[in-house]
Amino acid sequence: MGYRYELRFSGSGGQGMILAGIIMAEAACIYEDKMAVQSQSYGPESRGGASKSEVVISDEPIDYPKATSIDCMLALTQEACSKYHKDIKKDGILLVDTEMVAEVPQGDFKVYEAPIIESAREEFGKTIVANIISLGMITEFTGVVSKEAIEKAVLARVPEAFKDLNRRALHFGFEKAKELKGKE
Amino acid sequence: MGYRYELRFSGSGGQGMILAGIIMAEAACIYEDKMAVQSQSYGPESRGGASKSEVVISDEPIDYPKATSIDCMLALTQEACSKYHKDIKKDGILLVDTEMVAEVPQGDFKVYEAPIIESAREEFGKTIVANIISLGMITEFTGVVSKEAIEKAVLARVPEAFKDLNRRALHFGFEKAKELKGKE
Amino acid sequence: MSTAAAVKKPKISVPFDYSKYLRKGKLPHIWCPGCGHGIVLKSLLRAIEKSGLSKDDICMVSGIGCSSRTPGYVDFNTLHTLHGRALSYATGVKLAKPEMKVIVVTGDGDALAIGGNHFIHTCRRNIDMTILVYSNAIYGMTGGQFSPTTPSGSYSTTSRYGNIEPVFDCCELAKASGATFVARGTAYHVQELERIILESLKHKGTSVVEILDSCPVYYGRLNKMKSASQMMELIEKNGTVSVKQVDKLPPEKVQGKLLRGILHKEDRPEYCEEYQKLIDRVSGK
Amino acid sequence: MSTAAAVKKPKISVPFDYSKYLRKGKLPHIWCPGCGHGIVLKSLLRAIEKSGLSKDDICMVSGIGCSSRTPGYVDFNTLHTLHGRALSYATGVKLAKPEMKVIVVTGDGDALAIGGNHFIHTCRRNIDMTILVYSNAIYGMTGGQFSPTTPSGSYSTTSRYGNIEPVFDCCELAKASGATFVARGTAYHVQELERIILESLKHKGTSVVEILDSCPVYYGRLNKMKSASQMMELIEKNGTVSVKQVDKLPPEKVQGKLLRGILHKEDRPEYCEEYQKLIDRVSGK
Amino acid sequence: MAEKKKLFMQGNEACAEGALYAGCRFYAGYPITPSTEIAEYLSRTLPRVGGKFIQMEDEIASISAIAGASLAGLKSMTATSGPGFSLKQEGLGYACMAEIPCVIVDVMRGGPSTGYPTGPSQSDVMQAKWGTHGDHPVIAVTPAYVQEILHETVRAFNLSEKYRTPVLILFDEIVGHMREPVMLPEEGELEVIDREKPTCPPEEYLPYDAGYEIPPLAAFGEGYRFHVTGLNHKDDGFPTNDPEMIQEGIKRIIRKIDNNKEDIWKNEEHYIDGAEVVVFAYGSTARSAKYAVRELRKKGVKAGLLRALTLWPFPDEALKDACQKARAVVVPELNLGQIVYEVERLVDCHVEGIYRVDGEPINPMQIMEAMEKYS
Amino acid sequence: MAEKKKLFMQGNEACAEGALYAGCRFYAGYPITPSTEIAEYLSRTLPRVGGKFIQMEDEIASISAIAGASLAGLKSMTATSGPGFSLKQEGLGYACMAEIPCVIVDVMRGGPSTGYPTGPSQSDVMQAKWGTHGDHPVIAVTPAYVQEILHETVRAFNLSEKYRTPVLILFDEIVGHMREPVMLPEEGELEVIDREKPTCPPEEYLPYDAGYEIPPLAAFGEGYRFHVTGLNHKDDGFPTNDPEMIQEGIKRIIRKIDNNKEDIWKNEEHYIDGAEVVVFAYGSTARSAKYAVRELRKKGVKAGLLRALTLWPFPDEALKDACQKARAVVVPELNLGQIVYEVERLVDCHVEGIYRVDGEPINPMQIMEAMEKYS
Amino acid sequence: MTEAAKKLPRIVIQEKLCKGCSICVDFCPTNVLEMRGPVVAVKNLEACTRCQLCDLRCPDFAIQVFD
Amino acid sequence: MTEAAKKLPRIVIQEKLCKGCSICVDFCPTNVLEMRGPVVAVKNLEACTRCQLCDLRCPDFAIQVFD
Ligand SMILES: Cc1ncc(C[n+]2csc(CCOP(=O)(O)OP(=O)(O)O)c2C)c(N)n1
Ligand SMILES: Cc1ncc(C[n+]2csc(CCOP(=O)(O)OP(=O)(O)O)c2C)c(N)n1
Ligand code: SF4
Ligand code: SF4
Ligand code: SF4
Ligand code: SF4
Ligand code: SF4
Ligand code: SF4
Ligand SMILES: [Mg+2]
Ligand SMILES: [Mg+2]
Repeated sequence: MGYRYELRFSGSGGQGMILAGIIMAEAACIYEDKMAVQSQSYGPESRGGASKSEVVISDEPIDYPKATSIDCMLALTQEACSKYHKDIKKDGILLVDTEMVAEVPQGDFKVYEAPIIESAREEFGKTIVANIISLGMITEFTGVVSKEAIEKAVLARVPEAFKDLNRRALHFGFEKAKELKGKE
Repeated sequence: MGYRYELRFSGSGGQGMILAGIIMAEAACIYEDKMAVQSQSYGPESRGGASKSEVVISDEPIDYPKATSIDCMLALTQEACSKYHKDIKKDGILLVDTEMVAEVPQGDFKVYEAPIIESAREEFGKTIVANIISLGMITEFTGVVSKEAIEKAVLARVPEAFKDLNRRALHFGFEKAKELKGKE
Repeated sequence: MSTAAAVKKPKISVPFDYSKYLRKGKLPHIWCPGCGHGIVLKSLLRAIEKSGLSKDDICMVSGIGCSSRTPGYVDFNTLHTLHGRALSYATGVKLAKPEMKVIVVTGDGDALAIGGNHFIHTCRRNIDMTILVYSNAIYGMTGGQFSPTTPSGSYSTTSRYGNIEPVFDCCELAKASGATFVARGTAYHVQELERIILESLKHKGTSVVEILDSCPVYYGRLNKMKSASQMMELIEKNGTVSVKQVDKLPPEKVQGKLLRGILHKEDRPEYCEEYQKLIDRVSGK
Repeated sequence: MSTAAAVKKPKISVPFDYSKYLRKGKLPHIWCPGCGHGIVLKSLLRAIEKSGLSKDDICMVSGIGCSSRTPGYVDFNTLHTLHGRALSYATGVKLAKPEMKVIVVTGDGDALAIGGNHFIHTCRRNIDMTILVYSNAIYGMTGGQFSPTTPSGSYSTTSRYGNIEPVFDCCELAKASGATFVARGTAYHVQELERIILESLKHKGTSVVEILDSCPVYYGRLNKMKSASQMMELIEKNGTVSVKQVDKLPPEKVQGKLLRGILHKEDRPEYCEEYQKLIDRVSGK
Repeated sequence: MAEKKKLFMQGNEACAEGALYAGCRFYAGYPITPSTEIAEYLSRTLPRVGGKFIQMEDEIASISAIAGASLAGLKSMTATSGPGFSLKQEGLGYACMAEIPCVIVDVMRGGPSTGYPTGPSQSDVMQAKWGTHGDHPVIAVTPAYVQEILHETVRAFNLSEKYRTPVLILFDEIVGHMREPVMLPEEGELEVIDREKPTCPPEEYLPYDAGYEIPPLAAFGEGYRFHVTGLNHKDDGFPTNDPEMIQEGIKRIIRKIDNNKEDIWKNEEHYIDGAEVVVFAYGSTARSAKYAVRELRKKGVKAGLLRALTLWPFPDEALKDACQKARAVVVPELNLGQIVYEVERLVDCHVEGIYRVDGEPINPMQIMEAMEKYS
Repeated sequence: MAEKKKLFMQGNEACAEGALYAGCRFYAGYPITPSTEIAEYLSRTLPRVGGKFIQMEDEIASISAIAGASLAGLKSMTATSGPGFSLKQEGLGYACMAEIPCVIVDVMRGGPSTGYPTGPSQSDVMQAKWGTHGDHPVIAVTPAYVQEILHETVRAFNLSEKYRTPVLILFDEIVGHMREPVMLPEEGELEVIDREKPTCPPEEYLPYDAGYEIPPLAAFGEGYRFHVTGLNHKDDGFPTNDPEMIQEGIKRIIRKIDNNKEDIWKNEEHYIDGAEVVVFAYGSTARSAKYAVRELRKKGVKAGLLRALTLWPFPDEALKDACQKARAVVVPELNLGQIVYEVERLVDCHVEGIYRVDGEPINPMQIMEAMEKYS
Repeated sequence: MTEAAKKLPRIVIQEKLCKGCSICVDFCPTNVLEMRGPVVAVKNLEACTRCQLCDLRCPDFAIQVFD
Repeated sequence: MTEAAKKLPRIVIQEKLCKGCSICVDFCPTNVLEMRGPVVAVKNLEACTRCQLCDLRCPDFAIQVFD
């Protein structure tokens, strides 16, 4: 029997959570030979409010597409974090933004805190790359896809002019995650 | 058990067949204490074409409202006559307009021919009273309602200015029918 | 009721042969005695003959109503659709086969009541088609209810005390919506109508022709018109004035009358042509 | 981006207290950063205050769309209906309770696309209500498809190659349909807008106010507008000219611009009043 | 309406009279055969009693207008036929969701599409239940006699007001255009129910208060400034994304009908006790069935009729009861088999449908023949 | 479309790709969540292949336009969601009656009314069958996977062209917005069926020739000047009042589907042989069911799944077969019980529905729990 | 007048199509036609100017005037 | 200027409501405001003319200027 790996990217509309999910899934199913499904859910407003994007990765066809027992979750806002962390499984990973998530939930899972949005702003001058930094960190933490695959997936999804920026953001994520893991 | 008397008034749209049916039914159920149902059928054009109006009279509540075994039928056009005479029952009555119905169907029923429309035109200057003349004749032939009842019903349905004309037409019908019966 | 206009030198010496355009065995049509719809149809067929259009290239589309029964009688590609939706079906036909001439025949109820939205949007897009609105100020088919063109004060089976609703000016509405050819004719002025329809057929873009005709059976009877001819005389003849004459007439002769003739004509890009340009651009043709 | 108009002597010295008209606990509203709908709402509330209307007597009706979410925030009798149908619901409310002031808030898509038929017929009847069309040239709620007011050539999620459709002039359409008060304002000219809305509320009959505002998130982004303010500047400020000034300006300054202000006003019998007369007449009152 | 009077009336006219009796004071509609006489009648009579009649630009506008008028406090109605009924589906769902009392008449004609406008049919009965998207409650009454149309129209208004939901009246062209004697009921003779209005102070008013089975409904303009939406909403009427509230809201509007089936159902039974062959019928077809059953009984056949006057919610219990001893149940319909699906689902005995879509009525002979097979 | 390529696509996009593959060259629509991406995708891609995309003023205009375009010879499609689907009902009936091939997609969202626009649902499945007035044929396909949406869209076009009737594609928001890897089929890889055109001389052409099961359909503008109407018509397309012709005409359009069920049906079975508890599912819910059945089998429960890819005509035979040995059949639906009625009608074993209308998917646990009760 | 010698026009009425609306009668400029019972008939052929107006305005394709 | 002595206006910003659209900043005639991170802030209160335009154009009911 195969494995089933579940990721959830959460934040607020406009933070690129859906794109993050798509890139992760593409890394798995286009640039590696895995199966992947990405799904999402958002309020009728489609603006603001908590938004989430889920990716299930497996080596077998995936039937149930939603995350119920999450291996790794990202939360870029407090609201999203509080609303969505409950499904993280035992020994799963929760990655939160230090700046945005003040109340970090406790549980049977590992928590990493990092100033993702701040880094995006300070290091790259664009808060929007927070999602790419996150992808780098998650790849490093989980190894669910290879770094080559995620890099290809990122580059395939961003316009020419922003390729370099995003590559750097991704690698920045790899490094940050290594640091954090190192600290343990 | 009660009786069931079925009448069918047929002609073309505009000849007042529906009104004739209504008046006959009202004579039975408003001016006498019978039960009556009037129904009709016409093409989607609602203009021209064969049109029919049916009346069922009984001393009991009437469930099936359509005529299937006709006691008395009027036909003011050839088309209507040919199309609708088939349901006349044995010993029923068929009254046709001499001018309009050239091919008079034969069957187990009694046929009366009368120049109804011509009389309407010649005697009353209005072809539209053909339906009232017919009502007079049918009342005389069938006795299904009293002459008093049919007269009241006719008068209640026509505007003040035409009351006299229609009363005359009705009585003309009574007389014509008597003549025809006499000839037998 | 003879008129000055009518005694003008006759233009036609042999009768027009309508049978070329009529489907065999369909006459008599369903329209009531004196109904204007038949008169309009004849003007249309004469205009088509003059236009030189081939029968195979014409698609006639209608909605539901007495007027909308027209397509059943004529030997074109014909489409009798849903009440109010003729223009949407026609839009599909035209976009799919832009080389076809699409003619929509519709009633005042069909085009302006239930179909009002498709009417204004078709005009806005300026998609090439000729829209003939048979405007008899009544819902004929359903037995005489008032329509958006029934004059205020008039009687109908749903305005027994006199209509309190104001009317649409179909031509103004067409123009404000974007139609690039807008005209009005009547079933009384049959030869003028033929000319107007011919012009509308030649126009590229959305052309709207409002045609005043009459429903003697409902509108006529309910409004105490003695005959079809009297209706035509009162409404179509006396109720209108030609745009060509309007400037020459004293105001009191124009007051309250509807204009006849071509009321608006402009050149604007036609929808199907614009779409073709788009295809050429993006398909790399 | 400071403007001459803006430095005029301030008219307001204490801020307006909107809370009187807002339902408690509903803010922040769902509109995106920089969305013009909130600006329009504020002008409307100030106009209502000036009108002296009581909250109980106002019924606000909307369809579906971002703009149509307005009723949820305001403390009136509020009715959020179906896409395009606001005016029909409003007609029912108004006829049932003619003493109420009915205000319809609707989007360009809601009023002019799917709701176009009800729009023209409401105008025709001249039923007393104020119709505010929040015209942002896009379907905001569904994520940026072009609408009947999206300029030709503009980009949207369904016109990625530039829109080939012509636009409606909402005000022309309203007028041709019969509206007796027609005006245009913008979310940039907030005080002028307040005055226009106030006038529209005072008018008896159908009043239509087209309000140019902006959807920075969809229309803005897809059409390379840098910010909400830039959009307002380009479209609402530079794209319009006041009717009061138009005669004084050289033609090149007017060319291609939309007129702001009250564009049409006339007195015609109002529907509910006419209906009441009918009742009085036939009920023997 | 003060004096009792026998009149000879069309079904459609009786429907209009019923509406007036029930207190309907707003009608919006768009003409369509064979329902138009209802509009025509009310266009004359409503203004006489201070009510409003408006001919809208289409059927969608019509159903929207009646919902608006109802929220402003007037009992409201619209009438149509197949094509118009299809167009009204979205508006019908809105009225269900927002719990707006109103009455919608569908005088059924031959379909599908434009079909046979002057021909009778019963082919919209499943559409009445499923025509709009989403799960929603449905009440539909199916009178068969002209006098009954009047009474059932009053009942339809009562149900609508009581359960705060749209109620459908379905009959076919035959009954709509048929004329029979009608006794106009005197004032007070028939029960007339008005919607419950809130008594709480406006600040406390919750238009969708889950504490009630059927929350009271204020009228616009009377001091209760509430909000109405077709989005899933909380008990205060404002939209919600909360899964539990969404589900509970939908379930409540369905439950309010489900829990009150006994009150909503209305059936007529003829010779049902111990019937060995049962005919289940509604509308004009049931008239033929009644005739048929009576004739069969004369012949000694143990035939019985269950006639539904409430078709939705479906009379499942009455049907099961009626079929207890039955070898077969015959279902005559002026369609190609619709309600027969419900019957098949519910009974164990043999089910035979009699269908007809040729514009002619199902006559008693057809029914008798079918029933005799199982006698 | 020449080269085989693996793409990561949304369900809605796959639907659009399927349409292009099937030869769809005309799309008319009006935006509505959660179907809009289909329109957006085709607005970009259709003109590139010479096809036409038009955004109409509403849903009614959209379904009308595709019927018009189809009669002029183009394969045509529209897409919508609940409220729009309700509006399209009249036009759908017209296409059934006039036998116009076209494809209508309904990406189901929470209802009734405006409901929950971004929430998934399966509550339009009965509407798909009964939504328009009058008796009419219905074909509806219900894909559950993104790749499958592509394939089923091609199949929908094929069925539509082959049977000269509108075909519905129903899936829900979950599948519509979900992304999965998709292999674009190469040219020739999937069967693509085009409608049969007449070969007879134009004078002899009968567009509704009863001599055929499915009469060939000429395109407007190609020399066959025929007539199309939504009225009951004769085989030459012209209206008729003849009872026999009316009835025969309606029966024929229903028969052409009924007689070809075997060809139209498509089901997927998992562990059905000898299953003691069966789950009958369609659409996204079937994905959970598949997961559940697999897990149950691991636990030794004799569970089986019957998944319908054609929901209408209803797979009655497959269902009866699947339930031969079953003690119970479980029917999970994102509604309050719709298809379960069909199941109850057809099977003798116990039927249990699992319903959910809160905007959340039915998860495998819910299904497993229900099924385990009968194991 | 020498015109008297001229050939008279031929007015063809299809009685099966004529619905008796009398439009042709009422608008004939020279009073050539009349209603006879339910259909139209020619009463004064000599007066006919061949103007074709009767044909042009007949809603029923029922009357034609040949030279 | 003697105006210097005058009382300064009070600009109240509800940060919870401000969505950072910067409309008030861009259209303030005297450049009183600026964006600070995701929300607006006052940078030059002295320049404020109390014209209220920031309030009037704020879509979010987030800024008010008191005398
Ligand atoms: C959806 C729908 N609503 C209503 C009708 C009924 N109906 C048929 S024709 C018609 C009005 C026809 O009026 P108009 O278009 O003016 O045509 P006319 O008969 O006057 O030529 C109506 C209301 C219908 N067929 N379909
Ligand atoms: C019948 C129906 N069709 C389509 C939709 C989807 N829809 C919701 S809002 C909207 C357009 C909104 O545009 P507009 O009215 O301009 O408002 P805005 O969001 O731009 O303020 C659409 C198409 C719907 N809800 N109902
Ligand atoms: S009802 Fe009126 S419009 Fe219809 S055919 Fe008769 S006269 Fe003409
Ligand atoms: S999507 Fe556009 S219209 Fe809607 S709230 Fe956002 S900015 Fe405003
Ligand atoms: S051709 Fe002219 S003159 Fe002769 S009958 Fe006809 S209308 Fe009269
Ligand atoms: S106009 Fe035509 S239909 Fe009318 S009377 Fe003359 S010939 Fe007959
Ligand atoms: S009140 Fe005027 S000057 Fe002061 S901050 Fe606001 S916009 Fe600037
Ligand atoms: S205008 Fe309002 S929402 Fe925008 S930045 Fe200023 S205070 Fe914030
Ligand atoms: Mg008309
Ligand atoms: Mg908009």
